[in-house]
Amino acid sequence: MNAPLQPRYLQHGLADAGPDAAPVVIDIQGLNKWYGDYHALRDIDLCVRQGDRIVLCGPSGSGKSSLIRCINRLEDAQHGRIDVLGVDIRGAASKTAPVLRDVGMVFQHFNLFPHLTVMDNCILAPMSVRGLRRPEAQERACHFLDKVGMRAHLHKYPAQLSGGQQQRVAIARALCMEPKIILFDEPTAALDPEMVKEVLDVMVRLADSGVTMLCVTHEMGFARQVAGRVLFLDEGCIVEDNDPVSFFTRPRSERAQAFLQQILA
Amino acid sequence: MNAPLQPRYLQHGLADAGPDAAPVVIDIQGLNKWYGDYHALRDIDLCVRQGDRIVLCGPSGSGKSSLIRCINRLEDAQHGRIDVLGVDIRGAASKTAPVLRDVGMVFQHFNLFPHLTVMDNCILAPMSVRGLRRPEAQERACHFLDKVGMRAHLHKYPAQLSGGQQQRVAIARALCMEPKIILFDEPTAALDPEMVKEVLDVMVRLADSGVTMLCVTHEMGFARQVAGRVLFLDEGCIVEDNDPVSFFTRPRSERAQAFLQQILA
Amino acid sequence: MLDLLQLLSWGESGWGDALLAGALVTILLALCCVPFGFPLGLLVALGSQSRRAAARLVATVFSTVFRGLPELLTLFLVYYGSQIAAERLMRHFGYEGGIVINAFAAGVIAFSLVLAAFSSEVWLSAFKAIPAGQAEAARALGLSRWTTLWRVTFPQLMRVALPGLSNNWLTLLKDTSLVSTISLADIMRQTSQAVTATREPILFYGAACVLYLILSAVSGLLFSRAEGFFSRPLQKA
Amino acid sequence: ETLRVGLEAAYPPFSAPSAKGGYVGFDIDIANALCKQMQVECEFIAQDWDGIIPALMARKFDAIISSMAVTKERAEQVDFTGHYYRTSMSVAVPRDADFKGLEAENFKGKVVGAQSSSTPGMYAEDVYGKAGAEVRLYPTADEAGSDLVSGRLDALVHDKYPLIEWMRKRSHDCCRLLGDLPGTMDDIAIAVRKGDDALRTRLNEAILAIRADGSYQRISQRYFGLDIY
Amino acid sequence: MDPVMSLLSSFLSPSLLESYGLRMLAGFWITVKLVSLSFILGWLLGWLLVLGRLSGHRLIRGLSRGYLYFFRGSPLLAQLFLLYYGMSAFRGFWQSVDLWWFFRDPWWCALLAFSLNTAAYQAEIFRGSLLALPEGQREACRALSLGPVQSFLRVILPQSMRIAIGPLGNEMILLVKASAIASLVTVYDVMGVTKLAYSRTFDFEIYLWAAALYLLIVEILRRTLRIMEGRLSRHLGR
Ligand SMILES: Nc1ncnc2c1ncn2[C@@H]1O[C@H](COP(=O)(O)OP(=O)(O)OP(=O)(O)O)[C@@H](O)[C@H]1O
Ligand SMILES: Nc1ncnc2c1ncn2[C@@H]1O[C@H](COP(=O)(O)OP(=O)(O)OP(=O)(O)O)[C@@H](O)[C@H]1O
Ligand SMILES: [Mg+2]
Ligand SMILES: [Mg+2]
Repeated sequence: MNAPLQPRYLQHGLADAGPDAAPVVIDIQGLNKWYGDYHALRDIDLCVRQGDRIVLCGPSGSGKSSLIRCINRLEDAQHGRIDVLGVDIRGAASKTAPVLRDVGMVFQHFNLFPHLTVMDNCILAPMSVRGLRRPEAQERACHFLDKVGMRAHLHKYPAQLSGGQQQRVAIARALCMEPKIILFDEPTAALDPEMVKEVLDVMVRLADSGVTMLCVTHEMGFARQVAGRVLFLDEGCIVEDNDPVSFFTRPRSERAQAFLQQILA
Repeated sequence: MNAPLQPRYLQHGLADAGPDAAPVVIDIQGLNKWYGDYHALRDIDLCVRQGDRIVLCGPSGSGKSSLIRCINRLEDAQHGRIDVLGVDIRGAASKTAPVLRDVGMVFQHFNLFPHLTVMDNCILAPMSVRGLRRPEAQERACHFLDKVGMRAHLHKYPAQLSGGQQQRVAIARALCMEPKIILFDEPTAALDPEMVKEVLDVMVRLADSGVTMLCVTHEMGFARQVAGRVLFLDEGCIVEDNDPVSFFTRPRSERAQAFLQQILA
Repeated sequence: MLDLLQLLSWGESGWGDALLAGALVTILLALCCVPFGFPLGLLVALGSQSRRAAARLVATVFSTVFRGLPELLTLFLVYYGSQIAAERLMRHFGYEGGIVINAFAAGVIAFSLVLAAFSSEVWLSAFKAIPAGQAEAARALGLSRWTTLWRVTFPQLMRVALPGLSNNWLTLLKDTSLVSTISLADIMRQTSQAVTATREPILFYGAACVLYLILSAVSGLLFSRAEGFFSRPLQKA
Repeated sequence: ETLRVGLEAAYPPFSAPSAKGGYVGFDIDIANALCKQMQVECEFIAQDWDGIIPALMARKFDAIISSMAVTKERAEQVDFTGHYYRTSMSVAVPRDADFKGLEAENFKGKVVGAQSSSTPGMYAEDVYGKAGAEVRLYPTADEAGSDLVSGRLDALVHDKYPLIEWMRKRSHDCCRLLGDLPGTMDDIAIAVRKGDDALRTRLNEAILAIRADGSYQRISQRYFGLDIY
Repeated sequence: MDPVMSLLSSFLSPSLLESYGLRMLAGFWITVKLVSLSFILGWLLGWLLVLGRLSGHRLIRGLSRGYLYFFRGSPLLAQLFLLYYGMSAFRGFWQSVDLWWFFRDPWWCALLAFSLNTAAYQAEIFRGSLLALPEGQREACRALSLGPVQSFLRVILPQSMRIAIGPLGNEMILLVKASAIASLVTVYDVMGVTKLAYSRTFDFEIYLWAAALYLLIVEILRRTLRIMEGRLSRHLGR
């Protein structure tokens, strides 16, 4: 897609990379972020290819949310370069807007619009950003709401939903935009195991259709089944970047070993 | 503790019950709750003894949060009786207030006080409700914050914390009141597996010290390890009330079987 | 130009001291209303959220009446009304002769009532901005209603309410000019006196404007300080 | 003994505040002369025009000496002494305006200004307003005057003496007097509370006395160059 | 109608009603026109101002701050006075740019002054209501790539109006009462007419009439706003 990226990709040196590998969609170099004095992200380098399913894990407070929020430009990083779909998103809004349109996000706290019904939450952006007409948008919304099992709650307001239901609406809302890249911040935290499985199915299917996913999650089972690649963060650094099988069986870093030990114990 | 309760207890017929069993602390009979037309809780009967560790699980939207919110009188039930520590909590505020003071709660959405630091969040209630003096309250807060690994963040405001950190503060805040009964609504949803283990340890120790716990959770591993008793809710009914070993190996109800199958698969 | 400045100067031929005296009356009067008006407004706001129908009714009537009545009428009611009532009462006890209600006190009472009525709506709207979860958390912790109000709700309320309250305050500052009708010499009174005496309306109304602007600059500073204080915890980093 | 006198202090040259504090004007001088005659102290209390009668009734002061014209409505609320001067109204128009005369039909479609709550205001409304003029009422004659100058008004109705005074001081180059309005001679008198006959009688006697000893005429000459009684 | 009238006239003198009733109604209409028009204009300008006040551009921020400061800080009476009598000092200029018709007419001047004034107060109310909006809402808009206009109209406005509606009611009531100030420039509203009538009759009763009218307006306003508020709070329906 973008010639100069090729060498960078090779230098990144993933085992299965080849000249016909998928194009790079997210390219982060030397990212540093401070909250006041607190150094939340340290020298993050990350290269994500189209269709990747990446799971971010790590202890609480390690900077996972911060990282994906930087990719979406919800937080401004102080240092480093973030290219999304070939555009430096730290540039002028006029350039980044069309790119960010293709990046969806599911928030840790859902952030549904409380004054809109479930349906309206889902069709608002497709209609006004993608220019869909109401019937099309509604059809699409029904499709995704169905997938997350929320079809029956179309006309409820967020305040009338349980935690898990809200989370599912948030997922559906993000999917309705049909983004090329989708960032999940603990999308299954409020879900019961049954529902987790359904959502997981949705995500697998998404990934198969070429959508790139970055997913922060604490569900290791989820990570094992969905991830194509696992990133382990600790204290603002990516301490391990591995395929899931190796990550769970023989993690390279000591920190990840200790982390996994706790779970498997 | 309360003579007339004895027969009710026997009639409830738990296998290991005897005349010297712990006193009943929560006694729910025929509880029904509607949200508008929606019948959220149907004929709930539940008897909880001091020191019980009860896990509530079930699909999203099954009424778990509603149930524990009713116990805490955050929701008013339309029908039925809820006795907590021997007092009908549907009575006058003057009577129920001292009782409800002994019921702690950790919310699904944390509900920290955004204008107070972590420390102030934790000492507010002990000082003004329990009448502790500042140094005592601070000592206690440090103790519990230490246990959930948040000692280093004493002076931060909630907005400056990650999701998991907020959740841990919420747990510490509830513990600082040293309640006799504590209700958890998905206390580990935002936590990483490492942290889950720590919190779990805290909870086990709490239970050992005689605190009664009701915990809504989707973490089946957690349920397996902590619970003394598992309640499975579906569509507002308690469809299964079992000890964890039997629940996970040979659940009685079909609904629970289907549910567990999804996870174990 | 020079004689214009002379008109604003101190002493015999100038109106400077008169204007400043007027400013003092204005600011004292307005300041005296604050400790009554705002808390009373909060009380009314609490009343209109009360579960008791009677409390709600009283609060609604209070807010409608004192927002609806022209301030001048409220002032007259308090001033002349209380005077006539007091006189009737005294006559009843056989005392003949005039009683003079202190104009300043009457002004403070009347404007406190008005301030309370208007600020109650601001408080009320700020209450709506606080998520239900906060009150639930307070109840779950067993906090008393007073502690909940004072330690949990109020600090969060202030941030949202302050801009509206600053509106109330600035309105009050200027409404107090009505006290000239009960013969208190505030800024506006002194200004119009100066205008009639000198026939320099632009100059003196301009000067009055400047005085008001200075007053509101000072209060604006205080309000933005207060706003900073209450929103500090919510700022990221 | 003091006599508390209420006045508007916004009606030069009859009454206006002075920069020294206190008030100056024809009304004040007359009041002082009356007080001297009655051997009492005069205490002046300024009061907005709108609240001046209620203030009298609420005993803020005992008499209004503020160029108040005697009208039927006012007489229902207060008692008046005999007049202490009489005045008619005049009309001022821009210098270059072509008015044929004072008759109402000349004012059809014109914009006529006057001070509200004043007898000229009532006249403007009752006569010119009914004849099809647009009547605008201003809080004070000063504002009406400046609108006459700026061209928002075609004519200004006001009491004769203040109007002359205003034209002399301000804008004699812009405007001219169209003439006195016939049949508008008003009695200007002192108002006291209803039933306060003792004071009313004393004031009446005092007015006659200062006319008799010539002090009235001196004051009137000083302000207007003629006797306006 | 008749029994109502007779009831009223039993404690309100009919002669007063007869001679000033029509004028009171005309004044009432002026009040309604002035308040509603200036409120709407002020509403629009108020949002522009608050956007300016929160904008990233320093100059724009400074300008809107200055505007708010001036118009909230000085009395409406003075603003109207300066606008009306101040502008007439530049009559020649306004005539040359063909705007004299506007500044010549007291009604337009009053409308302009009222709109400018209420815009400043409304802007501050809007700012308060924006403060109440959780940060997550704005983040969600950005994550969904909603444009600024869409975010504002569909997400921010409906939620902030719910908070703003009470203080906006205040502002509207204040405007109703402040419309009396317009009589300074010969635009006579209810209160202006009342004062006029009072200065002729010295019958305090006329003020009671006006007060009743005001209370009526306020009560109608209050009820309408409650209904609107209910509509805006539907989503909280528990
Ligand atoms: N205010 C409300 N109005 C209408 N329906 C409501 C309201 N609150 C909850 N419900 C409905 O009641 C049901 C039970 O909600 P509850 O929050 O108890 O579920 P839950 O078991 O806690 O689910 P989760 O695991 O997703 O948190 C849900 O179907 C929800 O849609
Ligand atoms: N606004 C802020 N001000 C100061 N510190 C902050 C702020 N936001 C986050 N932090 C700190 O930055 C660190 C990383 O936060 P982040 O939200 O990225 O963690 P996380 O990995 O998502 O954790 P979790 O799994 O608990 O959600 C935390 O230690 C947190 O305390
Ligand atoms: Mg996070
Ligand atoms: Mg729940």
